[in-house]
Amino acid sequence: MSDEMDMEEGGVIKKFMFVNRKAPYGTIYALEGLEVVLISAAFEQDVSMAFIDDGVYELKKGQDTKELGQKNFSPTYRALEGYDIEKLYVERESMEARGLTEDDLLVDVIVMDRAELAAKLDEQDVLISF
Amino acid sequence: MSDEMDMEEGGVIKKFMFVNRKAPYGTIYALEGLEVVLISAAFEQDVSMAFIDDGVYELKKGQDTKELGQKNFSPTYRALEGYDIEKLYVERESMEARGLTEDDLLVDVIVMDRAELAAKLDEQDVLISF
Amino acid sequence: MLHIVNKSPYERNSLESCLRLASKGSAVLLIEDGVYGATKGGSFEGKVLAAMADVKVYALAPDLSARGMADRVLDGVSVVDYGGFVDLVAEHTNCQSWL
Amino acid sequence: MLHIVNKSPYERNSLESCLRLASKGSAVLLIEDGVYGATKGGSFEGKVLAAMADVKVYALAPDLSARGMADRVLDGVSVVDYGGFVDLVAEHTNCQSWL
Amino acid sequence: MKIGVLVNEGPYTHEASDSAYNFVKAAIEKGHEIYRVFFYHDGVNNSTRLTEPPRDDRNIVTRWSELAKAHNLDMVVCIAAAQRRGIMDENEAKRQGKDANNIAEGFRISGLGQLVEAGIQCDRLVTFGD
Amino acid sequence: MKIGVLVNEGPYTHEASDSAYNFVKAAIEKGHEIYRVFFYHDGVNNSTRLTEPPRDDRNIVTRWSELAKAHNLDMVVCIAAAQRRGIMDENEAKRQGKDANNIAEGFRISGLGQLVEAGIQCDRLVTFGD
Repeated sequence: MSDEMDMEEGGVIKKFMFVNRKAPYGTIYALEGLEVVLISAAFEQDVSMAFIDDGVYELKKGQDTKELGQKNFSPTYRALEGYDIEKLYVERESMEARGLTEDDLLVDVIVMDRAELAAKLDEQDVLISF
Repeated sequence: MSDEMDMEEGGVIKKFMFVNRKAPYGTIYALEGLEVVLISAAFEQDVSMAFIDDGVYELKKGQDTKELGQKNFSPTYRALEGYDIEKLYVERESMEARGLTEDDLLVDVIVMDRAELAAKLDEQDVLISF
Repeated sequence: MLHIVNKSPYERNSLESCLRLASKGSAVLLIEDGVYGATKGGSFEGKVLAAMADVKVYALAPDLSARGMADRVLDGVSVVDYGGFVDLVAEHTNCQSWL
Repeated sequence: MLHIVNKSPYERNSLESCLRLASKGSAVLLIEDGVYGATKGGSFEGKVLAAMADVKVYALAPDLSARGMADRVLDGVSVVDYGGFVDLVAEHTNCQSWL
Repeated sequence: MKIGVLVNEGPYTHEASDSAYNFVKAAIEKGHEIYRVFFYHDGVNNSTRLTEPPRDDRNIVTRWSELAKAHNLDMVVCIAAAQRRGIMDENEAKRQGKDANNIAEGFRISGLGQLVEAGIQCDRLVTFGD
Repeated sequence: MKIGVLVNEGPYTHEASDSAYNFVKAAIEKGHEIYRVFFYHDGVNNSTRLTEPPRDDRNIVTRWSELAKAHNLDMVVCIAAAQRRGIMDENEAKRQGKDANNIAEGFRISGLGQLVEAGIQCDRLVTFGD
């Protein structure tokens, strides 16, 4: 990946993609994954997130964890824009297999079919998967 | 399940089934599951094991963990007979979906189709799943 | 018998295996990520609807709400809280968690 | 790109998702319980064989041996050791683990 | 009714410990007796007093300790699983030559036999895991 | 080549830590530089010195410590993940008012930024998890 780096202000800018494939609350990966994404914003890299498989459930509107007793971290996805993390790619096939549409998601996303998303994965320098 | 208990020598004898659904080595569940099974032998209960889904891989002949650096615990399944644990039920559908036959297994088992095994599950007092 | 499934049917094979091995008249309780199996519109819906001819399906309310899925539960699925979970355990002579 | 899959295709959806999203010319390395995806005779075999028209499939030898599956690797799958794993990482510009 | 509970995963990473806690609380409220909560596999990691979760999140370990105190719960941590994962009480630490221990209040370390015994004594055994 | 490694699961329960260890050893033998091994999620549980596995099994924690010593590896444990799971060094224990610490030799606790920085600095980042 070192061949494809851009340089700016003397620093390296790499394409980081955080790949989310797990549903929220059943495991901690979605939450702790978000923590890495937020930290990455401080490094001025070219950051994107992909939501594949059950990862699309992370973005479902209307999450209410009061009865469960865990913290509802879904509002954080809406805060990502403030960190200049705006490239949220959702795989169309994953969304449709779960009966979800863009209207079900709590934040604006870029919906891509599998071929488009596959191309996006290919062009990354660093992929971190949760 | 208290309705169905047998009594013998003043003690309770319950039907315990240990349900194995995980492949060996990728996770510790098969190994630590076996540890419970061995301990259970000391309690003189009516113990059986079921191998369903990737659990059937636990019984595959020819396991060799030298290069991997983990302990090969597959000989333990052969030692179960010495603990009077002889009811090892394997689901035929799980075995066949993985391209395995009884000849591939390192110990004698009772192969059952899904309906027979479902009936066996139903008659247990205690089911512990790994 | 009570079967408990805690994984999404889109991620793992546990609900499928449970339905394959649940006898007629059994109860299946979906908890944690398992509750996605009780929801409408996904590609697993047909399998659950077909299974409901033979087994009674329950889903845990706090897990549905946490995931924003409380309003899209399949018709015929009974939604229970933790107290209902306890009652299901008590009512059935044995239970199996499909881990 | 190198895709790494560590779960059995019979238990989880990760190999299926990987194959769906791997571009033509990618490499797919099967490790840990993922090596079952590289073996003959199972119901997933057809999907892997079909995928091998577009991607190159590798499987990790120590994980195959541990599971007693070293002698039933699909034709066309390349078996590598940990050194080969390192080489695959080095040869491809990026890698993704399908956890 | 006499109920036993088996917890197979650690705190935070999987929902298992949350589900078990909520189940145990509800069972007590319904008037059932919780005969024992047994922690196996990574479940032993619920018993370390060294956790310090974020202030806006639940404290899973102390929540178990408090529930045990309030209702005189028997919370047993499997010794073999605990040794593999670094859970020690004062006695075990001494016996193993360790310079520290980390077990939290309300948990006791004991053998796997306590799980089988719970299966025998209880009317129901409910497992929570991955 | 400069390689970073991310370990997301604890010792014994998942093979991730074994795979990462074997990969790191092979990479060093091939002449690559391991820039950093970062432990996240349950991966932080690899760093407790309180484990005491059976004598006939590998000791995952000390194996990492020894590899780090022999090759001057930078092994970083995520502080936020460590706090959730009860991994403490002397400083952290003092800061949090804990009466014990459990970190093993060769590991240091630091922030998530160290993971992102490894992604920037390394030619490759390889993730091992569940």
